[in-house]
Amino acid sequence: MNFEQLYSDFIMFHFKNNTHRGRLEDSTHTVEGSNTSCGDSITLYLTIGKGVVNAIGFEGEGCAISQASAAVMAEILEGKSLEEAAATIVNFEKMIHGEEYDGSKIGDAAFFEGLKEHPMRAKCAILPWKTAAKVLVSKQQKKTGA
Amino acid sequence: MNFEQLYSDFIMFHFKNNTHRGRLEDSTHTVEGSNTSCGDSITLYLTIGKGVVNAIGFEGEGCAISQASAAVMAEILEGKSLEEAAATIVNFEKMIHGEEYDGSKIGDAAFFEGLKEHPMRAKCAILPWKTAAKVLVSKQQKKTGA
Amino acid sequence: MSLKETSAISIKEVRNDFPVFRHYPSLVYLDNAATSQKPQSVIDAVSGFYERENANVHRAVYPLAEKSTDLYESSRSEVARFIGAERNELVFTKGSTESLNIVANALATSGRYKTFVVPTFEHHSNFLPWQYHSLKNGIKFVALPIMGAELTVTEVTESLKEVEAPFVFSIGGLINSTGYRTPFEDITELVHSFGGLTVIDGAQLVPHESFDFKKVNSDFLVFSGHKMLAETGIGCLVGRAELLDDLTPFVFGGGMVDRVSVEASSYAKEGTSRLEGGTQNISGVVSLASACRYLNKIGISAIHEHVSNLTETAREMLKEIADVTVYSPPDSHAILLFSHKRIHSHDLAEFLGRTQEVAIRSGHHCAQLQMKALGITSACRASFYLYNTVEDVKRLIEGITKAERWFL
Amino acid sequence: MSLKETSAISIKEVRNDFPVFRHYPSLVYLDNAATSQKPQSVIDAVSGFYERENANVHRAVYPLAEKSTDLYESSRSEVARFIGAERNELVFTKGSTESLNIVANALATSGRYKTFVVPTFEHHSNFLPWQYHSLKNGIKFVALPIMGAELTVTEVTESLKEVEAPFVFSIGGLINSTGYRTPFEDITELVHSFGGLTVIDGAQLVPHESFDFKKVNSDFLVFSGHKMLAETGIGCLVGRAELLDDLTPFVFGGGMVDRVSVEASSYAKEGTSRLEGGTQNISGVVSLASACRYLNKIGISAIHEHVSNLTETAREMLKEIADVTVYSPPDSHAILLFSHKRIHSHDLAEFLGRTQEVAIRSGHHCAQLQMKALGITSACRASFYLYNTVEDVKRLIEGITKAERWFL
Ligand SMILES: Cc1ncc(COP(=O)(O)O)c(C=O)c1O
Ligand SMILES: Cc1ncc(COP(=O)(O)O)c(C=O)c1O
Repeated sequence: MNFEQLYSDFIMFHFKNNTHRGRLEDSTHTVEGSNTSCGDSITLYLTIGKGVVNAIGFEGEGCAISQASAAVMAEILEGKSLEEAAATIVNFEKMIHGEEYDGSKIGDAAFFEGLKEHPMRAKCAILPWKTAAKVLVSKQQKKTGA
Repeated sequence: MNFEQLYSDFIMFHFKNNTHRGRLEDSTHTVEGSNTSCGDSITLYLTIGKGVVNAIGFEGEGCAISQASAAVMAEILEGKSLEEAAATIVNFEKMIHGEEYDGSKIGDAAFFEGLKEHPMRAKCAILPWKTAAKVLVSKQQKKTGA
Repeated sequence: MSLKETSAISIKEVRNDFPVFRHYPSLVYLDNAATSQKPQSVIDAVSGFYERENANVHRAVYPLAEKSTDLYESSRSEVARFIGAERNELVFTKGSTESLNIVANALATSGRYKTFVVPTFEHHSNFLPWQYHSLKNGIKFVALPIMGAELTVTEVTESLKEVEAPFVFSIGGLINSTGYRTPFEDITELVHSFGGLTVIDGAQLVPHESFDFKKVNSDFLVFSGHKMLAETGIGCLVGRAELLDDLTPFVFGGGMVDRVSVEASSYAKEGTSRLEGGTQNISGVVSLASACRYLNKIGISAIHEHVSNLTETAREMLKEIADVTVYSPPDSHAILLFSHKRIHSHDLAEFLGRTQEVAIRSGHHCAQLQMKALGITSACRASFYLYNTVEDVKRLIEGITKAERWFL
Repeated sequence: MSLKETSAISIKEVRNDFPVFRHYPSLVYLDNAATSQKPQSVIDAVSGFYERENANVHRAVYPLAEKSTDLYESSRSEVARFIGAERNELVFTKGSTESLNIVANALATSGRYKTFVVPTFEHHSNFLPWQYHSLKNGIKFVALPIMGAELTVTEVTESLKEVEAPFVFSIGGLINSTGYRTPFEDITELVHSFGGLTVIDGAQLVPHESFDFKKVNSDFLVFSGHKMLAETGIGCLVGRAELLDDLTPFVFGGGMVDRVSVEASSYAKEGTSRLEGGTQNISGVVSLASACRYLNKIGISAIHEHVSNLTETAREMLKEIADVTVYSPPDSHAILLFSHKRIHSHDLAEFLGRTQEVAIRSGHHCAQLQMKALGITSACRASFYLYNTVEDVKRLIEGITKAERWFL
């Protein structure tokens, strides 16, 4: 994979676009995650109500891939039911780990699939999702694939 | 060094000759030594009186080199004053370790000099001497070279 | 005297693969239990790594580092496959000795085990770590006595009845001094039925016998690369993932930490990271995967058959020398421990090595207690591997005969 | 801008000695602090060993084993000479990390020291072993806080006044994240005057600066082969003989024991044997001696001058990029830690690596606490060695400029 494939237009668009960046004042959940092997850290703000993920915002330090991944994740999860959100996260994690996954469940996040060949950078992409999983995915869902 | 140099006629003569082998009934000192890296062990019987090493006998398991070395040592040390004996031992040890030594002090034991190039077998040759040193050489003598 | 010719492998081709025999065409190398020679493909894998793929692994994103990380991790998968384990069950170490120290230290400090049990025929590397760490941590240490060189499942059963559980039982698969093939599969089952864990010391076994970690169902396995055609300085600790991920680290440093703080630091969760602190022997890892490929190409069972034939041939011929005593059990594999009644083992080894170009080992073979159990302090050991020939065996026997003429 | 041309070494000849640049003629390798590339002579020493000299060391008497033992021990003498120590003061290990764990474990369990002191800018390998073993053994652990990236003798003096003696002070010679050259000579003197022992982590220093163990008068020194042109999996622990011979073993197994008994075993008296349990990385040892010969041939002080010129050139050029911040102290050697205000360090390293063939490292450089002291979580690091050129520096700078265009 060359640089342009890794830093695709899709990723650079979401990195530069600055959507979903920032704290949500009315968030119901705040959760932190970090990737100690590279130093990246992220804080997610989630507004959850009536079984639905209403809004997601994020703050933190990270490379273009992790920032884009956070923005895309927020975009995809917003408006989803808790169950749909969990299924999306579980499938994204499977995709990044090179396991079989349900492509219909993850939408545009499929653009990150190539990273499964790059374990160092896959860690960057997965950080926001792993962090969201702390709130949205139960142990049971992790096992069954939601 | 080839095999014939290592197992010289001198060494084989003393190995096969079986002199000084066996326990001394009237010994004043009995001392044991072993070389755990190869399994050899030796027991020395010394008869010491009036500041003179009167007789030495040995028992034990060991290769031709260690057995010959024991026989030669006994031969050389018998009749020597304690001081002369200590000086002989210290010089033999120096020779085997490749250090400078006083050749006039060790007599026929100089035939073992070639072993200094063979650390594994030097251990065999030195075992009887190290064992005798426990009785005959003081710490002080070791330091000053007797 | 029946000389079984061995046809399991094409010996000429195999010997061509090992440059040492090009340099010393008449070398008879019978010290394989100490370390093996290396095929050209392994040597080339090492040079190739340093010429084209060398970078530190895991922590960098440029292509050369990605190449070396890929190579490192794909080697882990290959080596794991070679012994029937999963990639997350295999930790790279310096060798069997380090592996055994890692696991003995971790199990001793876990506070979970009451007793460590080790048979007394073990190599010092599978004895001292258990002895040291049990004494240090107030764990009972049981050195199972042996009669001669063998240990039956019945004897082990009797001993285990006295042992306080939970316990750890560490046993060699193939004993390095005598070539005794232990019944480690049955013992593993037995130990589990008594509520114990097993550690298999595969240093001699893995080079000679196809091993299936899952099937054997042992808890841990260790082995060394250098005895199976790979570089020195590389070995493995294999453990069932749930056990491995639970071991206390042995070496603290770069790569095994999660978060460092002045008060207390936390360590990586997976055993494969947590137990690999500091820069690893990357070329060693590459060489081990390459060695596994070579062994697979020749075929481990073909090697086993070939070595078995050589061992039997040598055993029969040794027995015909009146003054020779063979200490190895009747069905020992790859290894023959023997001595001559009238020539000390060092003298015999020296004569064979220097005048006959026959390399065997003499001494206690890092098994002082096994020697003691046999009533000796040292002996000669001839050990065979895939590149040895019936001609090598004949040269050994002839050499002993010549030594008799020289020494006696 | 003044571009100091470096003439200390004949760069063209040097580059010809390193096959990696034949395979990747346009590679700019600036990750030398992680691991160095290897010259042909070292690679050949390793292949040559496996083709012609391979046997296990110390315990056999046939000529091939004698050859390998000679090689092993003469390598010990050569490497010891390289850092001004005696051969009985140098123990071979897997690397700096293992060396530091050996000495931390032994000093912690000796019961002789009240406090372990380590500055917080240290590599994790020179932090975690001290932290772990002090906590485990009820020894006080002092992580010396730092302002920025430097530590003055005055600051250390103040801190030591509060430290309970006897203590152990472990400090890097050249800090791996920033290239800060510590005043370890003065600190050694100071520590001794306070009744402490010093350990110098020479992992980054020894490849770059001629080191005289006797003159520095430090108690221990550690370093790694792979950062100074040798194989991975080999390093050294150097200690004053009377201290070394007193260290508790870390790895128990073959070769380090004196007498084994069921009740309790006794270990070899010399540190060089007692601390080298199990089969050692013999080819690694051979490669390290070969690397020392190569470094001597080029000349360590010539290398120092060359690398110093490159570092200064790079520093000046980096400073001219408005958005770049350099964290290394003004006189850092061989290493520059920097970041770009608007391009994350991973993105920059990835861009340089994949599009410019410029290999630098990004991340926390196994120095989380140093990052914290600098108020960052990650940064880029360029590190230089003998084969780098002014052209390499220019390519780095151009690469950053291109990255700015791409990312911003
Ligand atoms: C200063 C310093 N100390 C210790 C180490 C650890 O060395 P190794 O990984 O070779 O064990 C390193 C390597 O990165 C280092 O730079
Ligand atoms: C049965 C057995 N266990 C353990 C070891 C130790 O292996 P290493 O020296 O490679 O660490 C050996 C090597 O001689 C052995 O034969």
